[in-house]
Amino acid sequence: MDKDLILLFLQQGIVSGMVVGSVYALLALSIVMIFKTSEVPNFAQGEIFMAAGYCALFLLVFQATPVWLAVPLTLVVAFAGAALFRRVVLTQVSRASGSPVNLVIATLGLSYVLKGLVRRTGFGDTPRSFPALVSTDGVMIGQASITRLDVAIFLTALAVMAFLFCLFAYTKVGRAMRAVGMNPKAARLMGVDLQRIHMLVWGLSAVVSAIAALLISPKILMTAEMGGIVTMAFAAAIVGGFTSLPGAVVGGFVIGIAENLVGLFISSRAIVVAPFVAIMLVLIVRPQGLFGGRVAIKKV
Amino acid sequence: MLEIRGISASYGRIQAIAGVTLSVPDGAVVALLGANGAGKTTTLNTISRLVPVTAGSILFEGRPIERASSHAVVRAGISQVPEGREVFRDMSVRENLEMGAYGRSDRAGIRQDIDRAFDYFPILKERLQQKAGTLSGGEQQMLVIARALMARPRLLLLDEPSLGLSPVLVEKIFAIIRRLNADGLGILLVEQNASVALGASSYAYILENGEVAVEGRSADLRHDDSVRRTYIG
Amino acid sequence: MRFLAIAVAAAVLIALPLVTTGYVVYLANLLLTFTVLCLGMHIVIGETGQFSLAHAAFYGIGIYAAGIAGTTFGTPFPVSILIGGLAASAIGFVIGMVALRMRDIYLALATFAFGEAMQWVFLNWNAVTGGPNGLRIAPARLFGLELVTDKDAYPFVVATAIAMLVLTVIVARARLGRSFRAVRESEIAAQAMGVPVRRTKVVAFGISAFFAGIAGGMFTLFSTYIHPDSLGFQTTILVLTMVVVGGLGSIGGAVGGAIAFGLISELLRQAPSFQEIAYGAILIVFMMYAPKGLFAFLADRFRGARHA
Amino acid sequence: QQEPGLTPTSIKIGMFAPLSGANMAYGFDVANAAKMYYDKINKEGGIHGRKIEVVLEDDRCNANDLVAAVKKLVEQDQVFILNGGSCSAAVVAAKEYVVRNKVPLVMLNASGDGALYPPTDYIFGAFSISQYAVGGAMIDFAAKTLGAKKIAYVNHDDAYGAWNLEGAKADAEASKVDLAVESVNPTINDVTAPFLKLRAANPDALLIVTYARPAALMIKKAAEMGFNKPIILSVTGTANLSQLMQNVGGPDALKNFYFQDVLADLPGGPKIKWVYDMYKQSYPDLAAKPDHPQAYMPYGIPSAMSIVKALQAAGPNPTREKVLDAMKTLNFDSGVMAGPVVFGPSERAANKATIFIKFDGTNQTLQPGVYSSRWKFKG
Amino acid sequence: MPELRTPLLSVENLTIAFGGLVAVRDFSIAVAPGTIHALIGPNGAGKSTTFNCISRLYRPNAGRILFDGQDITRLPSSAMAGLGIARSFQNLELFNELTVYENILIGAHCHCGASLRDRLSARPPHLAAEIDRIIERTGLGAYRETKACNLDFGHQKLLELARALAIRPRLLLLDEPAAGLRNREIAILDGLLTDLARRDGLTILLVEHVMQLVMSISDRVTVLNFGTKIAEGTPQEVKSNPAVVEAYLGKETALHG
Ligand SMILES: Nc1ncnc2c1ncn2[C@@H]1O[C@H](COP(=O)(O)OP(=O)(O)OP(=O)(O)O)[C@@H](O)[C@H]1O
Ligand SMILES: Nc1ncnc2c1ncn2[C@@H]1O[C@H](COP(=O)(O)OP(=O)(O)OP(=O)(O)O)[C@@H](O)[C@H]1O
Ligand SMILES: [Mg+2]
Ligand SMILES: [Mg+2]
Repeated sequence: MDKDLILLFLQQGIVSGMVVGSVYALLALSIVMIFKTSEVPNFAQGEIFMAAGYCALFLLVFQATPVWLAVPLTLVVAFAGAALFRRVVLTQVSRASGSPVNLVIATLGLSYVLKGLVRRTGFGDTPRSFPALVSTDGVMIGQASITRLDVAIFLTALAVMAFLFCLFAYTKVGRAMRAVGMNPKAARLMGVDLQRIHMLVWGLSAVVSAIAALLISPKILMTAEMGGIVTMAFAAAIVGGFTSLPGAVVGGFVIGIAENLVGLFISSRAIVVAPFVAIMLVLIVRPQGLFGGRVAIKKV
Repeated sequence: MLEIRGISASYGRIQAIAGVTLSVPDGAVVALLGANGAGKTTTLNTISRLVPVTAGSILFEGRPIERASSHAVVRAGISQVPEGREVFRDMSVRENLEMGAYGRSDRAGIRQDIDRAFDYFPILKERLQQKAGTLSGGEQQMLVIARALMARPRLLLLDEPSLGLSPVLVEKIFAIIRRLNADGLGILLVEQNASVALGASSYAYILENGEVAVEGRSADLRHDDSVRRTYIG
Repeated sequence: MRFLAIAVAAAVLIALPLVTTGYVVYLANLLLTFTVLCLGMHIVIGETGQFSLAHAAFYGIGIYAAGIAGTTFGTPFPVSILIGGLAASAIGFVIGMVALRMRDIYLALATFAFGEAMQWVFLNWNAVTGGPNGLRIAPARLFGLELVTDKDAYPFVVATAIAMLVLTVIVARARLGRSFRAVRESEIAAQAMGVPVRRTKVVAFGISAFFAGIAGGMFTLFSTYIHPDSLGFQTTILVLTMVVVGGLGSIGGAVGGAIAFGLISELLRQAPSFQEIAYGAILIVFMMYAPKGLFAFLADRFRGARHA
Repeated sequence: QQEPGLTPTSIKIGMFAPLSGANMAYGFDVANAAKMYYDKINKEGGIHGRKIEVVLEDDRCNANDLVAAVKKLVEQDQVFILNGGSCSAAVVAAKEYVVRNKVPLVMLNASGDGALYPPTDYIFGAFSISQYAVGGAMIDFAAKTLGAKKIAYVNHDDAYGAWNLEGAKADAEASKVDLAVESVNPTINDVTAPFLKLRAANPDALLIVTYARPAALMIKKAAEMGFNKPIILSVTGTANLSQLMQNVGGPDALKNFYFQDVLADLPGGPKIKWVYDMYKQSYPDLAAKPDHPQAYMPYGIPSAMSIVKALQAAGPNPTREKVLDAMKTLNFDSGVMAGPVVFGPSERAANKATIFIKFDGTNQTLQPGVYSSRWKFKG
Repeated sequence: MPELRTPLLSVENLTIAFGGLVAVRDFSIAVAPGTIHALIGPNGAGKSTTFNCISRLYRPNAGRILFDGQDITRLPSSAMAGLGIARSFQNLELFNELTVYENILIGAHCHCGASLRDRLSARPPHLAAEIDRIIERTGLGAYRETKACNLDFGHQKLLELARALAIRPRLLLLDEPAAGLRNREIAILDGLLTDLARRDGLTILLVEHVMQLVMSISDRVTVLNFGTKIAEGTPQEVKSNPAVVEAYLGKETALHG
């Protein structure tokens, strides 16, 4: 391989990797949010993302709803649906057992239900996309070419991350969200309305996923199976330490770039396995993930 | 200000308290004593609505709260210092205190109350940015008490506040209790050290196997030999 | 009560091949295989409180190892099964030693990554696994005996499953099982009681991989073909679901979950259009109203009925 | 000895296909098509006075479930013949079982090459097309019609991909063209890497032999990166052309674009209209749903036709052996597929013929000629 | 004279810091065999941290820990039980979902016998009598089959002690065993600890804020403040040490406690 080609590959691989990584990052942010407040890895996040996408698709393409209405409507539906699930189902699950595994299995149940529902509509068979919300004209970054939409995706991921970071670190609600995750009993004694916080977290997380779905349907196309991308989001979250919001975004980039560089310099066949090798490497070197705090010995 | 009438509560099949009736008059310190496992903590937790009541009623300032949610109870003005040092482990001392003021939005007042907490427990000021989970046992206990006060409650439920504190600090805690009480705060005090508790309170209840076995003015109980022998030991 | 249950189970197991078709026996073989997978999962999650999301990978290692041993080298099947179990547990120990430096969620996710990576290896190591073309497995052999049909394999599948069940009970009751539970409940206290926490976790992980490998070996008794598609995360999740639905933390739950859920899944094939929704709904309802698992739920009802 | 599944008035056919879950699109309507064809035969009086009775099972495209379905059909329902399988890797899992039990298995639309080569007496398939032929025909077309000397080839990293690549390699060798191959996973999200590598090989044409989603991503990426050589898409990715146009971001991306097909006519063309009409009539509810009939629906017809023809040929007292003998000599034009169904003493793959169509986003232009592969099974 | 015998445990010049905070500084203590040695001091003085260093949960920055003459500073935490060092935890570290009996049985982890039968048995018969005795001594008889998490706080503290006893320790490190107990239970604990030291020859290092217990049973008391030793001696000596009264006891306790 000559030098120019390597240079081109590197540039394009990294730039495109960051864009796809942004998608992973957005989903990873949704996952990390929920995990921080309830120690539950939400297995339905991918399907929430998928269902939100189909909701928008239905409004935009099949009902010809104008964009300015369809987008907020989708976000509202996502918020309400997720909050309702948290309120109705998970409240009962945690009241009944309290074991996080049970909550995880319940989210798994949700993922099947959502997939089944979307398939019942009959829209799920063909890969689809709706018109890009941002123009797809090309932009050059060095020798790498991407589209305006790609830039928008990238910036959105950063903005969402910044928003969530500030929310968690600097606001009262955000502090309550963390408190609920750390010690729900004490949080109740402080007067925190657990239900509301949980619903808010789930709702917000669904909104973030919905934004991701709106932005990237032209990028990865929608199918009833698109929720499978959540695996990459989990990978991103792990690499980033699983509780860190900036970690999730950086993790997304790492995974996206790793996929491309492995594809370019090793083999296209190895693209699928790259994220998992990345996870293993990161965890072996830094068992708590890139941004996870030091695994402190519990003080007794 | 607090009226509890015949409440019962159970954990699954185990009945922890059965028909407990007690009251905390306005601005009084009332002690709740009893052996280990008598149901003292459970009683406090029914008031804070962490444990559901199966029978009976709880009135706070005349309003029934036995069906309210736990956050509504806190809003209504009842704070609890739970047993077992329930701090937010990964939050700093400051954040823990701020969580105590969750229901409030008067920034100036909160800042003032944080300063007051440091007044009570200067060590907390030195540990301000330390994660609460790494504090020493006694430091955590101080933090939990200070945190409960951050809500500016009208009624404070104290579950063994002196537990794990050095003798000097125990003295100080009771001094603080007296001071708070003098400012009009009602206090329901659960305490193992019966003589101290009776000394600090005006009225006391003694629980046995989930029921009120004895009640009376603290001063009387303190000098009642049979009570001493049977319940205080 | 317990004696009755065992008697009924024994009667069903014996009667099954006599009164039903090979199809039912095939299902029974498959369910028993999954039962052993569930027992392995139970040891690591239920007893030790550690997550392992690489179960399908160890199962796969067991299948390929046993399958290749039997098919290419013609080893008698008890040996092949053992090879499957040992191969899986050897890799399990190694992975355990690396992964168990991490805690809870990280461990779960690291094993998840390993599982995915393993599936990729199965798919791409053409020379050994046949890659995407899958691997043909010759009928299991023992001296003159050749297991061709499901009914041929059935007694041996049952025997292996029972052996593994007994092994689980022994491990759980023994000192080792106690140290697993101690680690689950409090690592710090376990350490103070003299339980070497890290080694205990590695052992639990290795044993659980061994079970998965044995399950893989069982699979080769009645199956003729394996494809990497069956060895993905879905399978791990299925096993996890079985264990939780049956009742996390109890051996009966692990066994019952495997059987109940295997049957539900097979019955759902008859209602294809609502299958996913029904499947998801069952999971949700179970978690909402029978969180301690099917068996605790039934036992409660039973007790309630007697009291009433 | 009584043949299973046979009464004086009926004959039982066991069908299985993915009726649920992720892979439903590959088989649900294909099974429906076969069923409606059997219904038609029944309405016309059945076969030698016997009505066809269909038992349908969901195989979930998963090896364990498929084997369970097959065993149920054979042992519990006692069917006479099996007609099922839409997913190649899963259907291969049933191979040993049906051969050992001597049950005829006529696949639905699975290419199933893994079960067809080496040939057995009992298994017939590739009614849509053999994957070996898919890959070979693509190369044949690119080399002959477009004069490509260096060809970029994207396929899947699964069994499908392995088979079509083998066919492609055979034809590349025969036509003396260079191949640059990238194998990707069907779940790929970013095709930048394989695309850049293929472009770097400076090919004369880009051949995409994947499902619809990776294919659309690839075509889109090519347009974004200003790639202007011909792009040819295999039949595996052509399920919905108007959607494809939207997915690649509009007609601009299709300036130099061809796709492969295995039907006898352009999609929606007059030759195969009857299939779609029949579907509408048989399943009015389904037909009203979006995306129905699913793209592969017509592939169910030739497989059902073959079974009916073989049963007719086996005479009024059919046995499995007689039907199998008849299957082996089938040679007829279904009118649905590009090529005839031809089996032979050692030939179990029904269809190997493909056509190519130029598509600019709205217009489809049939390219002259029928293409196949020069790949041969070497025992 | 306990001082003359070689100490069972001696901590030499222990120092440990967390970030900038030096929790324990150059601290030494020698615990004579068969004695009850109390370690007291204000909250945050570094008592639990010292315990954590001895039981090897924390790695000290400097200093040595000798047990029975052997340097244990670098041994793993799980080796302590085998040596005969048991501890309890101030904030409770029970095996919550297990019963009282099982909790204690795990305490006996190192004594599960060599025979296969003993190792495989759910309730090893050779331990039964010993465990029964521990349960009886700690007053947990009514709760044998109760899950630890369902006990009230006081009984949980007792279970901590019972479990530690099952290790058959030579050295018992108790972190606030009396916290949460009533006077009556404290009196029982008083008797039990004295008994263990006097009759069974156990060595006990005790961290406790309940002075009534400390002063009545300790042979020796060491006082820690801000991580350094400020006094050591008999209970009487310590009680009248003005520095201790100032920093820790307070006037009232010094007078009445
Ligand atoms: N979570 C629980 N599950 C089951 N039983 C419980 C639970 N919590 C407490 N109990 C039981 O309820 C009874 C009352 O317990 P409670 O904690 O109220 O006692 P207490 O008076 O506070 O005792 P202590 O002074 O030791 O803290 C005890 O018998 C205890 O075993
Ligand atoms: N892991 C840690 N990280 C940071 N600081 C720590 C850590 N562990 C202990 N400390 C600090 O070290 C000091 C000593 O703590 P330690 O727990 O030893 O006190 P203690 O003497 O046991 O007090 P108490 O009687 O209140 O339990 C405390 O100020 C505490 O905040
Ligand atoms: Mg209590
Ligand atoms: Mg301490």
